[in-house]
Parts: sequence; structure tokens; C-alpha cells
Amino acid sequence: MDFNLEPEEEAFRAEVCAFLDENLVPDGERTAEFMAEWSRKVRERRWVGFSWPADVGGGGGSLMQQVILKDEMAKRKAPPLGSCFMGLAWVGPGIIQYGTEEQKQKFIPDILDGTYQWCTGYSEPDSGSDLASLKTRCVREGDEYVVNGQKIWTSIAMWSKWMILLVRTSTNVEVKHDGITCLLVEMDTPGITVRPIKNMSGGSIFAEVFFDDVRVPVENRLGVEGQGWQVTVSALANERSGIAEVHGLVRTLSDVKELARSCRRGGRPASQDPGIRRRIASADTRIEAMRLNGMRFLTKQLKGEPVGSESSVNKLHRALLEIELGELALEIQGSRGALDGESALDGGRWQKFSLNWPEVVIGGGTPNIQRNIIAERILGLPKD
Amino acid sequence: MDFNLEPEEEAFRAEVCAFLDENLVPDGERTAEFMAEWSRKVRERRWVGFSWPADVGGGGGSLMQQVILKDEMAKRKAPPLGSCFMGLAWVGPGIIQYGTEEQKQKFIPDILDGTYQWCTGYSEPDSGSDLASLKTRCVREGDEYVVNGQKIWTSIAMWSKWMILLVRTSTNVEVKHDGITCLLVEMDTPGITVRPIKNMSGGSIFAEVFFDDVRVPVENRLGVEGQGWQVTVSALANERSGIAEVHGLVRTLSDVKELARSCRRGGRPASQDPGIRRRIASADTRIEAMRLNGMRFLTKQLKGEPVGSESSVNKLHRALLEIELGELALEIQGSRGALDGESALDGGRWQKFSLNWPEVVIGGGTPNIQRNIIAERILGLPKD
Amino acid sequence: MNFGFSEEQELLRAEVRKFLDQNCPLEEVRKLSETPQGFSRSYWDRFAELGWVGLGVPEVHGGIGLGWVDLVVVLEETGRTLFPSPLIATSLASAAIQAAGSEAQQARWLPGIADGSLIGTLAHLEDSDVLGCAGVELLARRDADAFLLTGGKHMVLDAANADLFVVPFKSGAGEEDISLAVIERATAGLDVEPAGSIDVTQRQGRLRLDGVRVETDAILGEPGGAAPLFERLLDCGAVAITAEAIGASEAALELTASYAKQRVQFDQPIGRFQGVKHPLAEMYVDIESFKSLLYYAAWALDNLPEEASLAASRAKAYASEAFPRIGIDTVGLHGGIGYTWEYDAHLYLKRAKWCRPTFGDADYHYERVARLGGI
Amino acid sequence: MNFGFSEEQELLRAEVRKFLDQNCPLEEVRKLSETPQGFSRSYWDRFAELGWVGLGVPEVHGGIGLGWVDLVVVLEETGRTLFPSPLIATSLASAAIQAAGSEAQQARWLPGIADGSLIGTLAHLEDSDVLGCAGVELLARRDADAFLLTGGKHMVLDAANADLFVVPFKSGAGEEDISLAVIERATAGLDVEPAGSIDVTQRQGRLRLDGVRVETDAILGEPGGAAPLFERLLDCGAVAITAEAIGASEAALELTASYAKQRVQFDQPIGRFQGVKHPLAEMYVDIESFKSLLYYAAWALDNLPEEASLAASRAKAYASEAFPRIGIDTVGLHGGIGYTWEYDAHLYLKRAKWCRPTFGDADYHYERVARLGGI
Repeated sequence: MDFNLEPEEEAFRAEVCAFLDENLVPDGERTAEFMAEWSRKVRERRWVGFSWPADVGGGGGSLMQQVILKDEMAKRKAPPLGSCFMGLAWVGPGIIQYGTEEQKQKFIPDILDGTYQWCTGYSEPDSGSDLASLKTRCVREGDEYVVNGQKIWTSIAMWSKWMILLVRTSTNVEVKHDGITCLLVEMDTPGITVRPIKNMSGGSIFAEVFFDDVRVPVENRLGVEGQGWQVTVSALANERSGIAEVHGLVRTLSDVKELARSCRRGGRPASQDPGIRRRIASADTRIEAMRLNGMRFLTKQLKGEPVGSESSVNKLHRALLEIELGELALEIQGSRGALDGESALDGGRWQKFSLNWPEVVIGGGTPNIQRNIIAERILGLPKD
Repeated sequence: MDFNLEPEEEAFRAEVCAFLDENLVPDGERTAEFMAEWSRKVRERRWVGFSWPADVGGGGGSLMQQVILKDEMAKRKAPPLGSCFMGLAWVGPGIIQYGTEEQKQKFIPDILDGTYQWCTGYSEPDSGSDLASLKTRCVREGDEYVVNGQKIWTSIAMWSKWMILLVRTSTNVEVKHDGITCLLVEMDTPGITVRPIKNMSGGSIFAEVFFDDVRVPVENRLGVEGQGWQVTVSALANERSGIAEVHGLVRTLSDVKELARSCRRGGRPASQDPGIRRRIASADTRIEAMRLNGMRFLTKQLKGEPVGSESSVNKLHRALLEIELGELALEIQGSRGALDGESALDGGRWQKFSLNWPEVVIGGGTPNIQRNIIAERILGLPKD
Repeated sequence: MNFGFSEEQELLRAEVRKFLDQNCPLEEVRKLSETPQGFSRSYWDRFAELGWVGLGVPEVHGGIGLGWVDLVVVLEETGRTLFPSPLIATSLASAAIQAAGSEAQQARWLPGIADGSLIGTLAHLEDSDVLGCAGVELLARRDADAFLLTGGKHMVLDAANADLFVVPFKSGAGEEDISLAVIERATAGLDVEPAGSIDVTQRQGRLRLDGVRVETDAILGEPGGAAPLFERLLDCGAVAITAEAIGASEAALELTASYAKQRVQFDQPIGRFQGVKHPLAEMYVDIESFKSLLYYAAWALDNLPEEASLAASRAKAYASEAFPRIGIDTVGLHGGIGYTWEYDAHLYLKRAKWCRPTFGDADYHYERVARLGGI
Repeated sequence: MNFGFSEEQELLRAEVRKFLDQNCPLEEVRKLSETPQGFSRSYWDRFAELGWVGLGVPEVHGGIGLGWVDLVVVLEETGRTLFPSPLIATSLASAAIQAAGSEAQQARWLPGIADGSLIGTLAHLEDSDVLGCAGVELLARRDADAFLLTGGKHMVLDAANADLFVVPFKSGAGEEDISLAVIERATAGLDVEPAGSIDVTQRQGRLRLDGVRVETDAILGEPGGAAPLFERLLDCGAVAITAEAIGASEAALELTASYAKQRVQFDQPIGRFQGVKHPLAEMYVDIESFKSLLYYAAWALDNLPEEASLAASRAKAYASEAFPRIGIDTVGLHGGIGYTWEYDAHLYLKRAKWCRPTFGDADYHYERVARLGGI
């Protein structure tokens, strides 16, 4: 057991720190010019797509280097590395693993440059937790696929140029996971309609996407026809490092502590209320457990051991913490927790936060799904 | 809404109070002579089997009078009315409802007098929560039933003279609830073996009971052959008033409060620890909710409306409270909670209490079973 | 012994429910929530006509002369449909005037309350956010017989819509120096600033007092003697808020249970999975339980005042803990749809978040339960 | 960066596990629990021979010179089978002597500890039950160079079996007056009274000191300077207890999961019902989480002392909350069988109840996490 870095890792950390010392300005001072410059510089250093192979334009960074890079960036609250969120998270890795040479050349540079956004067409009205039951029809006609159906909960569909889409190319299959195909679809293709969904905190991140005889060239298929499920599963596996989430929670908790110091409850600072202290300490402890769980998984990965269902442990923690921290932040405020908007503390930041958990809690597979994964895949209990 | 009593109810309450003033001595001073005298007197007043019809020897008391009687008895911590616990709780009501004239004459007086104990042979090794899957075989041979099989978790089997027993008289049925028959069996019948089960707190309340060619006269069948399930369900329905349980919890909580006043935690009385105070208040609140839930159900019963699955609400509360109060009582004691026996506070009373919850929590249908009952029967959700 | 509602009360419930279902279903509530005043004068007037605003007002003053248990019946129904109205605020002001107002004061204000023309409210909290007498810091200056008030109150229910403000203030350091003034909207020096609400069906605001002159005839009861009444009004507030919480929770549970029956995933209605079924059962357990506590608290307000504080605290404590959990499960068990603006689930969640701290959260009330329970 | 065990440590784990499985399965543990001393001298001697008692003792004094991470490996295994032994108590005494003992003191006691002939313990608690320096009220009288101690300590691990007692005492009012004495069993005025335990595999007792004379050569380090070491020893205690809790929890989870796979009710293995499956998943989540916290705390004890207190408190807080819940679910999910004496489920529940307050419960440690975390 050794939490220290190897000399060459220390050297890399020093390089990252030096870059940040030189190039980063504090959070409030980041102008559009700064951001443009920042994007250019981190792209130049190949820190965008840092873990991707060098031959597609990635940084070829090792797992440990990635952790160091993300760690230092998070500590200084640096802007993200690259702007094409889903492209970098799973579309790019999917294309690198399953794409043709042409697809790689066509898509990877734009993802790295952040030229445009990708969105993800997985969920359907009747296929949420049970994703593999999806029904969007897809028939091949010559060199084209013709798609009809509907997707829902598609994040940023309205701001995206491309979509990674799961369709059903065959219903004549024994298990529903077969017969699914993965397509890359340009969002301005005729027949696509995007309808944003307003969510309960008032914003719109998600959309419904309707497909009406949408024609997709066969060369835009990712992987083999009928094996879209495997493409998806391995692409989503890239989502699981979990380190960024811990950084986010650490930051939120530190703001909650600050809030507790500044709010008065029952005539004294909330930070002196034993119940509030206990809840903060419990959240702190679980966040630290997530950080350390992540390091244990990372160690396994570094040793080349498979890491799979364990990530559900941190997903469960995170889901509960997102909900709890929102509740805690409101409760700390006493009756002012019932306010909103300009009348509320920090312009209603915490009210909004306390209504945003479903994005995390439902989006990444519900807590019940995570519990099933742990019970079935790790503990070997019978499937539902 | 009116929590006051009618004049005639007030008169009955006054009668009960007068009796208690005259006849009850404090808890510590109840000698064997007192107890014998007590039993004779309450039997004479027909307060044993108070709700049973007068023609079988019961008191013919109304629902409301029962509540008053139990209430006043509980307030003064009076000894129980009658000593044949299961006979009074459900065997007697079962016999009154389904028994033959002969059965009534044979069994009811002894139950009222507390001449001997009854035990209940329902659960089997493979039939716990799923009671209706029971398999104890029973074949009719002439005027006798021949029973082979095993029961388990049979409370006080070793101290009982009679058992109310469920057996399977037919396997050729569409639903497993059919084909079950209810027998009344004398425990010294040849072929019965009783093996007490030592439980985790060191005592023995339960037993296994083995049946090896046990011959039971047909006249000892209760109700119709194959309809033992119905007999059982209506008999158990008598168990559900829930008022005695609330009295028990109130008493326990009051002792926990006393404990909190007398124990020091972190240098001050535990009763001044905000976390302990909160937990006590939460238990207090839920116990009061149980009391009031019980009164709402009682009101429905008084109006002649059916009360069924609602009783699961209080059963769930009670299960969780039994566990929580045990934990709380130990936590109040700080590191002394880890002691036991003579070294521990009150001779280890709370340690034993904190290990006794399974008797309640598992015995009366597990919390999951109660949740299923509520979800399926009240909310109409699909069955498992 | 009868822990149930009378036939008259059941009839009242049916009438209120019918009125709300016909006139103000949730689509209408959503529309009203977008208006500045947040409620409809015409529904309010109808409510008053039907006698539901003046439910507790004595008949001589134009009301029906009923009690808190009857008001609870109405509030369960307004809670069920999240009906926006200043009913709770007005009922609290009305209760104050009924309890301590002179005959003249009652005659001056109660008829207007009963007929809907006067909206009242209770300005019970200050910036310290401390509930109860200890939180009253508004210190009056004496000017001959009158008092001059300068200061503020926050989280005043329906502040911007109110015509009458019942305002606790101090004329000395102790609890025996607390008085309740009834201040009319037009009084010089009184100003109101509306505040945003996490529950868009609710309105509240800040009251500013700048040398507001309170004459003796605007003081309820003996000057300095209002502490017990003020504490009782807070109990009334907790009871009223919790009564609406019952209705809202039940509606949330119904919505979720019915979704769980019809939503199919993995070839089953999701309501068949114990992971969905058991939380729904827990919702039911919680609702039934704080309902029992609340009914008893309302009954105690009317019939057993010495038990009312403990009973009210138990009900509000339980509800403040359970209702937000019910709101979260309502959204969470729905999955994505529950998170959308169009679907109604979030309306209940927001009500729960609004309800929790209003008239005291679970921490406050459990501590009070402990204290009143002798530890 | 490597948050895993070395090959040597995995080998150590395998050896300890093999030894315990072969020699001291739960039937044997049950038998030992009925003896007055509660453990087996012969297993203890074997443990010592194999180097596991002197794991942390420097090689020059007959030990192996390893650290807390290595001891955690052993304790996870002893926890898994609830192996009864004075290993934790002795390790704490040993740690005290290693950290502050003079060369002569180390030479006097450590070899006996390493070879199993000296059982040690730490008498860290008094009747006030306050953990840490604030709880040290045992006030020494000065007698020339020596100290005279009169008073008591309670909840002393393995008190009746111990040969050496590490005893904190005060010679003044402040934290700068705390010393640690090593007192041998035969010392005049020292008496031990065993106490019953809710976990029959554990032994503890009361230490009585009646004018016990402590010479300078029995004081560890500078007189009055032991406060930091004493606090560290409490962290070590919390880490050691939690390490055993990991093993015990994992065994409880295995037992319950395997029962859930085979027990059939309603024509299904009960492990198919989410009402059973999900609590089992939660157990796993909790165990993995306090395991991570504990490993890090053990590593910090060896490598990053300034973070050790916070890390130890997080681990013990989480475990103190989760382990009893795991114990209760272990018994509860089994149904009737889990409640019987013959079945092993209750052994884990009792260990959990014993473990919770020992070296600080969740309330204590979460409060410490809050304080050390800057609020």
C-alpha cells in the first residue's frame, strides 16, 4: 500500500502544476478570450482526449497520469479539458474501439477540437431502466437505414450536431439485447424533430427526439449490425472513473460547510447545531469513502484486473449524497429554505441544487438498478 | 370527533378503577397468593375472555368496554387477565366461531380458567413467511387423522397441553391455501416429540415439534376439512387490536427516558445529548401515532366497518421501534453498552431487550410481509 | 369515543373536493401560480360564500362557528389539489382576533374575514428566524397610549395579498411584555415586499414597519399578555400546514401508485418489484401516521388546549420528516417523467420542501416533543 | 500509487486464514467462549510462533517490524472467524512501548510480547466514560521520584488475562500532565475484576489501583508528555476494532447471501425479492466503504500521522453505524433460524453491538470528523 507517486508520475504532476501556475486565472476572471486560449493550449498539449491513443490525436496518457491530470485540474477548479462532453466521454471511445478508419478520421478530430456537440439517443418512452427493450424501428434499404420511432431524455439534443443512436434492426431474436444496432446520425437529417423537455427546476437539458423516415447512410453504422448493445456497454464503461464526481461532491460539501457557518438556526450558527454537524460529518465520510473506493478500483485497473460492477457502489453513494446534500443545504437555511430566486440565499442556488438530483439519480441508472447490479453480479443473487 | 366517553362507558371505567383500587397491589408486592386471588376475582367478574359471548362463559363486553378495561389495566401495570395466552388470543375465538358444541364445552372453560396452556403449530422449516405452503401430511384413517411431519417456531410447545395444528389433508388442490385442515391435538399423544430451541438471547421460548404417526380423533378437527386456512385467518384476526403493544412500547420508552437521565455520555447526562433527545422524541412520536392509528381503526370497527390490512401499519412501526429502542438503550450507555449480565446496567436488562426483537419482528410476519400486505391489499399494487 | 369525522364533516369534505375538482384542478393551479398575486379572487369569494373562509368565525360575526377539526377537513382538500389561497394565513389572523379581540375588534374585522373581503395574516417570524416568543425582538416605542413599531418580519404568509397583519411585538424584555397588534394594510409606515417561493403555489413576503403607530384599540387583549396566545397561534399554524400536507401527500402517493401499476419495465409493471412496492408502502404508513397525529392535534386545539402544543409538535415533526421523503420518492420512483415540468410530481415535492421549515421543521418540533415529554 | 496489499501481505492473509479455518472455526470459538479466560493459550502461542503477535515489534526485540497495514490483514481474518485472543489489546500495549519506551523498557517487555509470553493491554477509559485526554482523571500522588496511583479504569480489554497494563494518569490539571505507565500484573495494589460481555468472544474488565507505586522506569517517555501518544493509541484502537469489523461483516454478508440463494419461499429463492436483495446490496456498499476508509487510516498511522486521527474517526464512525445494521439485517433476513443460538448469525450481531461503542461510537467519531474537518 503506497499513496505516494512514482518519480515519473511526480514529474508529470509537476508539469501539470507548472502549466496551471502559468496559464490559469481565478474562477471569476475567465473571459471568453481566456477560454479560447485555454482550449487551444490544452488541445495543443494533447490533454483533451488525454487517454486516447496518440495515433488518433489523443494524448496516449497512462491511467495514473489521467488521474493526476484530473486531480490537479479539479483542485484548482480549472475549466474542463475539451468541450464536447459526450463525444469525449463515450462516443469517441466507442468510435476508436469499433469505428472504421473513415469514421475515425471524420469524427475524432472534431470531438477533440470541440467543433460541435454529440448527443446520445438511448432511452425511449417505454425503455428507461430496461434500456434493451428499445423499439425504435430501423430497416435497411440499399445503402441506407430508415429509422422511425422516438427517443426521450436525450441530453442537449437541441444543441448537438450528431447523435449516437440505438435502434432495433431485428425483432426476430432470442434475447432482446440482440437485434440492436448503433448508428451515428446527423441531427439535421430530414425527419428528425427535437422537442426540449422543461425540467422541474425550470431548465431544459433533455429533449424528446422523433424520427420519421430518417435515412442514415450505412457507412454511419458503428460496429456490426445487431451488436449495438455490446458497442454501448463498452462505450458506457468509459464513463465510470468516478473521480470527477468525487471532486464535485467535495466542492459542494465545502460550500455546504460555509453555508452552515453563515446561517443561523435557532439563534446560533447552524455549524454549531449538533444534528447539522453530524450530517455534514456523515456526508464528508461517505465522500471520502467514495474517493478511496475509487482509488481501490483504480489500483485494480492499474494491476490489469477487471473493474466492473464495483462502480455501482460509488454510484449509489453519489445518488444518495446528491439528494441529501440538497436537503441539508435547505434545512440549514431554516425557514429561508422555503424561498426561491432573488429572495433566497445565493440567488436560490441551493433551491435549484436541491431539485437537480434526478439528473444524476435517474440518469445514470436508478439506485434500484445499482442495487440489483451489486446483488446479482457481485453477490450472485438470482436475477429479478 | 370526540375522545370523551359516553356516560355508560365512564361508569364502566369507574367500575374497573374501583376494582383496581381495591384489589391491586404494586408490582413488587405481588405474591403467589395475591396472584391466585387475582385470577379468581377477575375470572369471577368475567373479565377473562371479556369480549366472548356470555353463553360460553365470556363477559359479553363491547369493543369499547374492552378498550377501557385493557387501558386501565395497562395504566396500573396490572397482571394479565387470564393465563392461557394463546387460548385467549386465538384458539378460543376460533373454537367459538368454528367449533362444535362439544368442543366448546370441552375447551372453553379450561381456557378461561387457565387450567393449561395451548400452543400453535403453524410454521414449518420450509414454510415461514409463506405459511400456506405447509407440508405436514395428514391422512384420514377411519375415525382418526394420522399426522406426520414437523413444525417449528412453536412458542411454549414444551409447556402446553394442547396444540392448534395446521396440516395438509390434500395436495390435489389448485391453490395451496386449499387442502389445509385445522386440528386440535393433545401434546401427550404418542408420536409427538418436542425439542426446545435456544434463542440468541439465551432463553427458550420456541420449539420444534415432530409428528410421527400421530393419531388425532376426527372429532378434534376444528371446522371443515380442507378449510383450515380460513379458520386460521379469522382466528388470527383476533390478534390485531394492537393496544396492548402500544402500552408495552410506552412503558419501554419511559424506561429509556429514565435511562437517558441516569447515564452520562461524553461528560453529561445522555438526556442532554441532542441526538439522543431527537431519537427519543422520534420514538415517542411514532408510538403516539400507533396509539392514535389504533383509535382510528377502533372507530372504524365501532362503526361496523371492516378493518383488515391497516393493522400492518402498526405492525411495521412496532417492528422498527422494537429494534430501535434496543439500539438506543445500548447507545445511551456508551461503552457500558458492550457489557452484559451482572456487570451491565440493570443486570443486562437492555442487552437482553436489544436481542429480543426477532420474537416480535419475525414472529408476527416480517416487515417485508407487512409492506407487501399494505402495497398489495391497500394500494392495489400487483402481487409478487 | 369517536376518532372519525361526523357526517356533516364528511359532507363538507365532499363539497370542497367537488368544488376544487370542478374549478381548480392542477392545470388551473399552474396558471394561477404564474400570476403575481398567485390566487384567484373569484374562487376566494366563492370559498367565502360557501362559508369555508369564515368556518371558525362565530355566527354573530357572519361565520359558521366551527372548529379546527372542521378546518382540517377543508385544508386536507385544498392540500390535495395544492389550491392556492390565503386560507391558512387568514384563519390564523381570524383565530387571533377571535381568541383575544374585544367585542368591538371582533365586530370590526371578523365579518370582513368571513365574507372574504379582508385577507389576514400572522407576521410571526423575524430575521433571527427563531420561532416563538423568544424570537420576538420587535421593540415598541411608547407614544402616549400608542406604540410605535419600527422593524421587520419575514416569511409572512400571503404578505402582499393581506389586508390585516397580526403582529407580535415587545414593549419590554420578557415574555410578559409581548403584545399582538392588528395592523391594517393602509397604515402609514407599513410596507410589504413579496418574496419568491420554492413552491410556486405559495406566496410570502417581508413586512417592513417604519414608525407604524398602533393605538390601544388595535391591541388584542391586555397589552403584554399575548405570549400564550402567540404560542397557540404557532401551534395552529403547524396544524394547518400539516393538514394540507396530508392531502398533498395522499395525492402524491396516488399518482405514484397508479404510475407503478401501469408503467412496464422488464416485462412487468414496476409496482411488482419490491424496490418500488415497499417505498410506496412506507409512504402509506407515514401518511396514515402523521394523519392520526394531526387529527388529534386539531381536536386538542378545540377541546384539550393543554395537550395541543405537544400534539401539534408531534404531527408537524413527523410530517416535516416524512413529507419531503414522500416528495422525493414521488419524483424518483417515476423516473425521468417525474422530473419534467409538465408532469405534476414536482409540484408535490416543492410543496414538501416549502412545508418543512414553515412553522418549524423536524429538528425544532422533535426538540419540543422531547422537552414537553419531560426530558 | 497503490491502494492494495502487497504479495507478502496477501500471503500473510492466506496463512492466517488457513490457520484459523483449520484450527478455530466457529464451533471452536463457541467452546472457547465458555471458558473463563475466553481464549486458547495454545493458539495464542502458535500465533506468536508464526510471528503474528509480534508483527509490529522491531526485529531486534524478536518481532517482525511490520506496520498497521499488516496488522489489519491479520485482524480482518481474526474478525472473519471471531477468533478470540488478546491480539488487539497486546498490540496497543506494544505500540505504546515501541513509540515511547526507552531502549531498556523495550528490551524488558517487547520480547515477551513478541513471543506470546506477555499479554498487554491499554487501560484507556475511566468511569466517566469520556474518551481521550479529557477522560483521564486518575491523579497521581508524588512520592519522591515515584507516583502513587489510586483509582480505577473500566472496559479494559482482556483485563483478566493481561500481564502488562499501559495506564494513563495525570500528575496535574492539564493535558501536559498526562503520563503513561506500564504496570505489571504482580504489582502490589493492582487488582482486576472481569466483566461480562454482550459478545461472548470478548473479555474485558475493571482495573483497580490502590496505591500502586509507579517508578520512573515504568513511565513511557517524559513524564507529563504522553498526551499525543495516548490520543494516537486511541486511533490505533479504533483502527484495530474496525479491521476486525470488516472481517466479521464480510462473513455475515456471505452467510446471509448464501442463505438467500437457497431458502425458498413463495416458490422462489428469497434472494430474488428486492426486499431481500437490496438490503444485501446495501451491506456490500457499506462494507466496501468502511473497508476503504479503514485501509487508508491504517496506512496513515504508518505513513501520514497528521491525517491518522481524521481517517481513523471516519472509518470507525462509518463502521459503528453500519456494522450493527448489518448484524440486525443478518439476523432479520434469515427469519426464525437467524434468531437461534445454534445458528451463527447472532454471533456477528453481538460482535457488532460490542464493537459499536468500543473506542468511540458513531456520535463520538462523527463529531470528531466535524471538528477535524473544520466546522
